[in-house]
Amino acid sequence: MTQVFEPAKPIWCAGCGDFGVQASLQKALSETGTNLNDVVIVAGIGCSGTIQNNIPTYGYHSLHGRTLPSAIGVKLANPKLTVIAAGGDGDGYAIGMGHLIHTFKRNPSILYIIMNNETYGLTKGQYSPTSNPGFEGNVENGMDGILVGLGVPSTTFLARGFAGAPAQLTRLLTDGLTHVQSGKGFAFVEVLSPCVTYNDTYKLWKNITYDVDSDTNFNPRDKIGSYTTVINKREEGKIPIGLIYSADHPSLEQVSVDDQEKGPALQDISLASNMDRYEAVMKTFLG
Amino acid sequence: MTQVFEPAKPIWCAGCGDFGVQASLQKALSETGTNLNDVVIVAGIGCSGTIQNNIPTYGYHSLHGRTLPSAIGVKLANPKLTVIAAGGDGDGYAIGMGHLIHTFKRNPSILYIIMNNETYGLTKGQYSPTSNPGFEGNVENGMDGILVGLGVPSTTFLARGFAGAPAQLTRLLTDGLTHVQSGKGFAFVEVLSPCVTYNDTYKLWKNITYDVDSDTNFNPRDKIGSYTTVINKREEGKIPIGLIYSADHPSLEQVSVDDQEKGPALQDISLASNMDRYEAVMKTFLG
Amino acid sequence: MESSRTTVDEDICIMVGGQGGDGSLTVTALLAGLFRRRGLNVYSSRNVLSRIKGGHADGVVRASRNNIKCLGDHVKVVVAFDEEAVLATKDDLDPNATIIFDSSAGELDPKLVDNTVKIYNIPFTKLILAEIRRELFKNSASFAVVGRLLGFPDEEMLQSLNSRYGAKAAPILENNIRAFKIGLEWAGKNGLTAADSTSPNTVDVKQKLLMTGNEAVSYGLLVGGVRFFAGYPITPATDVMEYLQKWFPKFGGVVKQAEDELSAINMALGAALAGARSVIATSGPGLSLIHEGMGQAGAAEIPLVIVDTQRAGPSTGLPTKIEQSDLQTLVYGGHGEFPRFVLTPGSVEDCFNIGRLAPNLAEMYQLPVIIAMDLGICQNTVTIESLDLHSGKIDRGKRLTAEDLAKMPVYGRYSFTDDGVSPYTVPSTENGRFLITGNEHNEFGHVNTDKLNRVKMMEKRSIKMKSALKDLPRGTVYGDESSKIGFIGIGSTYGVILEAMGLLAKEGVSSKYYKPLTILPLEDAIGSFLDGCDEVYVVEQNQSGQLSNLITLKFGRHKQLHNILRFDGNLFRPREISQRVLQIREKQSAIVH
Amino acid sequence: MESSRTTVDEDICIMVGGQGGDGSLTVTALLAGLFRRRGLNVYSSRNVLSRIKGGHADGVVRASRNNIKCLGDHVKVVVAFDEEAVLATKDDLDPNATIIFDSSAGELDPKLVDNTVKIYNIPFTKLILAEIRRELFKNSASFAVVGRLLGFPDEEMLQSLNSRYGAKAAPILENNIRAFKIGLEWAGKNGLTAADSTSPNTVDVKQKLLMTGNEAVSYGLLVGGVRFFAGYPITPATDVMEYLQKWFPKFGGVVKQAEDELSAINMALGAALAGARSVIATSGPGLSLIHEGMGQAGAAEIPLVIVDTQRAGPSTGLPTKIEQSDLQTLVYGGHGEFPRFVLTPGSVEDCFNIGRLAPNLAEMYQLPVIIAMDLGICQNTVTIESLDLHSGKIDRGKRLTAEDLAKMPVYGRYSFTDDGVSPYTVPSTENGRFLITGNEHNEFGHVNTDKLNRVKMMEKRSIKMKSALKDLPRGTVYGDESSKIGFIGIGSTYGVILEAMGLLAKEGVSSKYYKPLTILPLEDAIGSFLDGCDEVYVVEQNQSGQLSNLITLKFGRHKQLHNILRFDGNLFRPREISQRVLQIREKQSAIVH
Ligand SMILES: Cc1ncc(C[n+]2csc(CCOP(=O)(O)OP(=O)(O)O)c2C)c(N)n1
Ligand SMILES: Cc1ncc(C[n+]2csc(CCOP(=O)(O)OP(=O)(O)O)c2C)c(N)n1
Ligand code: SF4
Ligand code: SF4
Ligand SMILES: [Mg+2]
Ligand SMILES: [Mg+2]
Repeated sequence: MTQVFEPAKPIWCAGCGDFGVQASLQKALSETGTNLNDVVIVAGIGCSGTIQNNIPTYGYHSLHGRTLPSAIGVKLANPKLTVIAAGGDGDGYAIGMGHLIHTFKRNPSILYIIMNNETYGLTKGQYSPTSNPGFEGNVENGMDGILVGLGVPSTTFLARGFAGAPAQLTRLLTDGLTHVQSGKGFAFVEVLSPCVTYNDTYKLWKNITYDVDSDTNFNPRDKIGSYTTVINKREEGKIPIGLIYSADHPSLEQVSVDDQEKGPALQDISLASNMDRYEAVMKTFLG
Repeated sequence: MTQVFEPAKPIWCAGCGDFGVQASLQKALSETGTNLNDVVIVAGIGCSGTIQNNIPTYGYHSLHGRTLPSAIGVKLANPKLTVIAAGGDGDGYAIGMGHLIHTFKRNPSILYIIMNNETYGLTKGQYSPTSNPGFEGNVENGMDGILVGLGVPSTTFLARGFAGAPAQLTRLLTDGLTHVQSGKGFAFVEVLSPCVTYNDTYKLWKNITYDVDSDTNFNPRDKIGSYTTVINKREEGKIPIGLIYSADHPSLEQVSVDDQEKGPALQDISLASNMDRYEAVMKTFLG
Repeated sequence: MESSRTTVDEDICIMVGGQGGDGSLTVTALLAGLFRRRGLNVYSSRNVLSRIKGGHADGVVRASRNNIKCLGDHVKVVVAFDEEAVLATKDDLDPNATIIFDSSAGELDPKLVDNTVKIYNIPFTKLILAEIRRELFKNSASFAVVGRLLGFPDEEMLQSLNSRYGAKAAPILENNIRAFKIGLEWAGKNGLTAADSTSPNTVDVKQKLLMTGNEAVSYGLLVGGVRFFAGYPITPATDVMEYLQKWFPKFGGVVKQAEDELSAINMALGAALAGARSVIATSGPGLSLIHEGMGQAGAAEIPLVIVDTQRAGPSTGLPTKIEQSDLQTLVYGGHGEFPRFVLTPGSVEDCFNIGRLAPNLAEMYQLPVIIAMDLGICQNTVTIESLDLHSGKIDRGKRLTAEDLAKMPVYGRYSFTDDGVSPYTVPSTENGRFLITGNEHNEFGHVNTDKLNRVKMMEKRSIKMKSALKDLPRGTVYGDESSKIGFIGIGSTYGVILEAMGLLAKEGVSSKYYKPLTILPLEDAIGSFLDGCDEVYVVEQNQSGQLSNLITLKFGRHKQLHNILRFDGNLFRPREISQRVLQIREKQSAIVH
Repeated sequence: MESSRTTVDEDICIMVGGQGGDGSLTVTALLAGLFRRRGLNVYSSRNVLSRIKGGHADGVVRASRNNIKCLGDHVKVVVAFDEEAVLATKDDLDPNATIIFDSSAGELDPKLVDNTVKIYNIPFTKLILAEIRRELFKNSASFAVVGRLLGFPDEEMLQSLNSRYGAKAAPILENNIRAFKIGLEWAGKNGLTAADSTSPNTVDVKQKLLMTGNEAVSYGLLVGGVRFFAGYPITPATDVMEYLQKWFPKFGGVVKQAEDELSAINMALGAALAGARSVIATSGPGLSLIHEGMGQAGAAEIPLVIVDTQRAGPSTGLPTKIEQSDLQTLVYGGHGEFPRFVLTPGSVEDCFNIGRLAPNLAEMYQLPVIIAMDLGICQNTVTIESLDLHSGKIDRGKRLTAEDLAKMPVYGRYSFTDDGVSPYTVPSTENGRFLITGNEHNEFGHVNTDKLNRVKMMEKRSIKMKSALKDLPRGTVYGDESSKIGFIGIGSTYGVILEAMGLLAKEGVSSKYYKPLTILPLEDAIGSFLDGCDEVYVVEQNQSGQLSNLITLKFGRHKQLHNILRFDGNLFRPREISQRVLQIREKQSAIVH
């Protein structure tokens, strides 16, 4: 068998939450029986943005903040691929924020894993959009990716996991993969993934996470209920984890790709098989 | 008196909603008794982005989509200015979306008027982020700027006006101006401003707007209530107008500018008055 | 009055102008169609402001039995909806021109133009408002008058209106026809009688294609196998998005309007590495935003075609005006050093050919291929003969199938090769997994900072610029090859230079012209062309002589290189160029003698 | 064993290396402090990967009584926490070097290095784990050993530890001191006894400043009156943000960390037009993103200082490695044509001076002023004499007050003037209202497309490049002015070239060196320098010879211009340059004779 790249040893600091994310993702891939030759992981730039190097799938290290547009390009070119986007909170919530909202809006069947450590790890610990006021001189309120998702009408899957709760995380990623593999749209999974070097929040998060999955009164299909829970828990100083919202909406690839059998990447572009149609187009210029 | 630029004649098509926006804004400026020498209008690129040419204040025609960062720069440099950002739905919700969310998050005391015509007017009528599916080949669900604002925890003022309801619009803009002039933070006012040339929605909007201001059960200080109303009205095919949400949160300039009396633009930067402190800094390099 | 009737046998140029929204461009388009259907060559351009309604706007159409490729120097017929339109064209007016003036607000002051100019005062707006109530139909009335003046039979004009408005809502067609008839009536009143419909000009001629450069490049891209486009509206690039959007549904392609240019280029990079031939098109501000993505294509070796439809900068600049002022940023722009090709079509046929070739080049060499157009070539309409669809081929470069892989012991996405080009796979290929990255990397795509590897990777990428020389498009020499007077120019200066050379020839000055098609890597043929010239005129639509800078850096300073530059946002005119040359030559000879 | 003890009188270079997180850089910083306090000149650099922990990382510190400005050629002492660190410095090792090796995992294989190299095997990790449980304190143990080796009295070393960790939590200081004492003990075991604390080297000397280029440029900006900074973290520009953030609270300034570089540059534009001196700092990918904003500053005439801390590209590239490969994009990047200055500090003093001057230039000429640094000059630490704060001045250019305005009949933000610079106001100025725009505009800032106005505005903006000549920083000639052998180089090549010239002088080759400070508009003095040279060596940290291209375009091809290029991400070494020169000269003379 052809030797292809060997998965790398992670470059993360010992104890980094991203190890947990990688382990759960690999489990989820195997639980869903996904053929790794059909998977493309599109990663951002950041500590988190090196995860694709460690997993034997197709991997693309995109530009900082451009993880989602890159992943959308892959998905639209070949909707049969399992496309996973992965990056940090800086990558996704700062420079990538515009794309994130538009991805919620478009609802492409892509699993997006945002490893939130409330800091910029790779550039050495500056505050990020999710940082609390006071952290490294931050004066702004932290933002909440799930809440942002609830602010866009066509969102279909919003979950939050915690690197310190691996079983749930694996389940959420498995559900996310199932969501995208069945063409249901964008699966957004934020993972609380502590940066032990610049912002070690393991203990804090253990204490303040609130698991909606084990709240029997909680219904993730009730949008207003989800919003209410998120807002109220935030006010109590808690961070909800679990499957927070799910809904149905046509996926981007469904409404954009005319030939559902063969996306643009699989089209026969030989002159011979297209000549008739090319000639027909030329005729339109005869006026 | 020195002759400065003459306000221009608007370049808009006859009947364009933007005429109404301009008229209401001018009224609001006069109702708040604002000194026009203390006002900077930062406009985007688009039909809407020419409004500053027509009003005798300081005016800055920024880059497409960069209206808000530019306005934040102005405000942080000199918090005493009344800063008004104005642009289109393409400018604010497409290319400018990342900045919009971060502006909600930062809460600078800036009035932002987004003239939403659900199309890109100046580039001749392509679909925009607020367009309905089907419009000019759009396949995506339209988004809602107010809902986006409700997805960010530190939002303080969310309103929507309609160019076809000028009295209310003037009131909302006056309230927005008051909000920013009293340093309360970011006042977001989306105006439904029909593009008569590419997307004439006057009649439609007359029919489907729902005025929360005249709904005595509606409380704009109840976040979950606002969210519920917006979601439910959208499902009924209605667009809520009026003051949809208001709250308190420290403003960006308040938490960022150390010298509240004189922002960075007003500092005395002469060598003489700073020499002692410069020398103190130099000493830190002596180790 | 018959005296001022023109026949279509002449080389004739008509300008229709008024306020934006007056429908001037529709009249020129209708006329272009009529001329074309008679087998004439047509060149047509528009001049609008960056606003939707109001402000001066005009269209110009020129028709000739000659193979014209530019506007020429003189306007023979003017249809003016206001005085501003007359003033706008005053300088270019032929002394024997005819002006059809909308006299609703008063007759045209005859002193504004030479007294040899013939003026028809017809109150189009008033007439149409009175009869149809909506002013906008006045252009169809004016069309009737100018059509009669040009000698088109009424029937033929009516047919064009039918084919233009037939698909629209019935009242639109009806009102246009009503307006047209009002126009005919007033033409008659002014002595412009109907032409004979069996006029010799209506003989059956081979139909020509009427195309803009934007249409041609889009069509070339389609035929070149592009199946993914992402973009964000911007003048004058939006057309490309709109044409592909029209065609792709039949070809399994996808056009995605993105939220901005950053998203667009990254979507295209994603689609490209998934195996779809991908293109983006942008201009000015959008171009500046995609520099990072361009570098990513270069560093990560992702095939991508970028169409830059240059417009007048800097910044938001003059969005509806022509310029060729992005050349240096296309060549040098973006941090760090990475390979890329910059191609410069000059004719509409070039646009097609280069549009078709670029996706091959991108995949063969795995880098960004930039097609540098300019607003003139993008938007101006030209008649061309049929395009040869069969001469092209699809070459996907070193793309590996699962079968190819099965024979390979090792596959690394960035393996070192003599030509710098590594074999590549696309996702879903069994056992063809890759790591693609814009960080420096080793042969497998793992991030790597080793010094030796770094140097080898930089050299691998840059050597592609040499490997590709055999495949890059080459320019053409026009004119008198034995002459020692040479022109160099790209894009829409092409047609103007050719015509200027004709004017110079009339003055006894023979010249030649090299139209390069590849400015990065700059064609070696330019060097030989320079060597064969005693004097060289580099004609450019910019302020700093960007093309001439590229030439000088590579080939050294030519003993007599002159820049002929224009940067006021308007196309050169042939006489402007020929006169500049004559002036420069006169000055030189004054110095020499 | 005493034989291998070094005294600080020598020119000595020490490398401390291991895995990222081992604390190597702390040891070099401590040593730099010790040397500096003895009045020595210090130059120090670091070599890290783009990851937080793990992977090879090292720091190098060189100290000398001479005025060194680079790393030099040879490492005399190595502290290695693993074998990789030894291998990393192997090529630069002095034959009589000493290696202090962490032998926790086994002693160093002596065959790895020349047998003239002295090796101390000390199991730092083991010792520290056994005693303190947390490995990270091992660096303080190694500090004790290397300090003893270098002849620093224990007391002096202890003092540095105190001042470094004194402000931290008590256990941190305590553990470092415990580790240090363990180190001392093992130093003793290896025969390295404590030095005499009254050693002659400890005499009172004039304290020097120890600064990186990033510190110096930031400090210059502060003194230059900058009071607004917006940025987005990126290596190696982040420092600038962090220094200003530290200082601004005392000066009424604001630092805003933005959500991306697009936001940052536009915030800075907004603050600048509101009247605050504004700066952004970025690198690589961020630079590519700000091209649009740069053009806006040029077109709309907004004063803005941009610091580009060049790192190795293209794309994400090698984020922690040096390169000078943005020069051409700084000069030509961005669509359309607009004026800008590009300044290139070579020494830490230059960084301060240019940082202080740039805000003046930006306001005097109302355009983007770019300070082009490189990762070497940004991050490397150098001792310098005190900076003269009094020699600068604040010049706000043609800024109008309400009183000035009262005397003017008309105020247009873009009024035409001889030098292209219009008087300007800032908001809140009574009756000073402006319209500022990046669209083409008339004198009042109203959007305008008139041809003549367009040409005048383009010329107005470009003439500023000439008007500024009198105010732009000028370079310096170093070395033997009468020599016909010349060097040209910017940024961190400065110190290396100076030292290479010394090496050449020893070989009997005298030379001179021009260090330009302004590469756009390119200094005329470069032309005269070239004229005075028979051979010129342009030394650059890039692949394509970007500076040399700029020089060649402006001054024509020099008969003998040689590029000495390095693009593997590492700093030049002096001997590398001197040897390249000797080789080239040999080859040339082989040809000539
Ligand atoms: C355009 C651009 N700006 C800045 C950077 C520098 N940069 C690299 S990683 C990073 C942020 C990392 O933070 P995050 O995305 O949260 O990832 P983490 O390292 O925390 O996993 C930044 C700002 C870059 N690579 N590109
Ligand atoms: C970076 C960039 N991309 C694209 C454009 C072209 N452009 C000008 S205006 C505009 C959109 C206008 O739409 P909107 O913001 O909704 O304003 P409107 O004209 O509808 O008021 C676009 C895409 C530009 N100027 N800059
Ligand atoms: S710095 Fe933080 S985010 Fe990065 S690898 Fe280390 S622990 Fe993880
Ligand atoms: S095109 Fe539309 S948005 Fe623009 S001015 Fe006309 S009506 Fe208004
Ligand atoms: Mg992070
Ligand atoms: Mg709009």
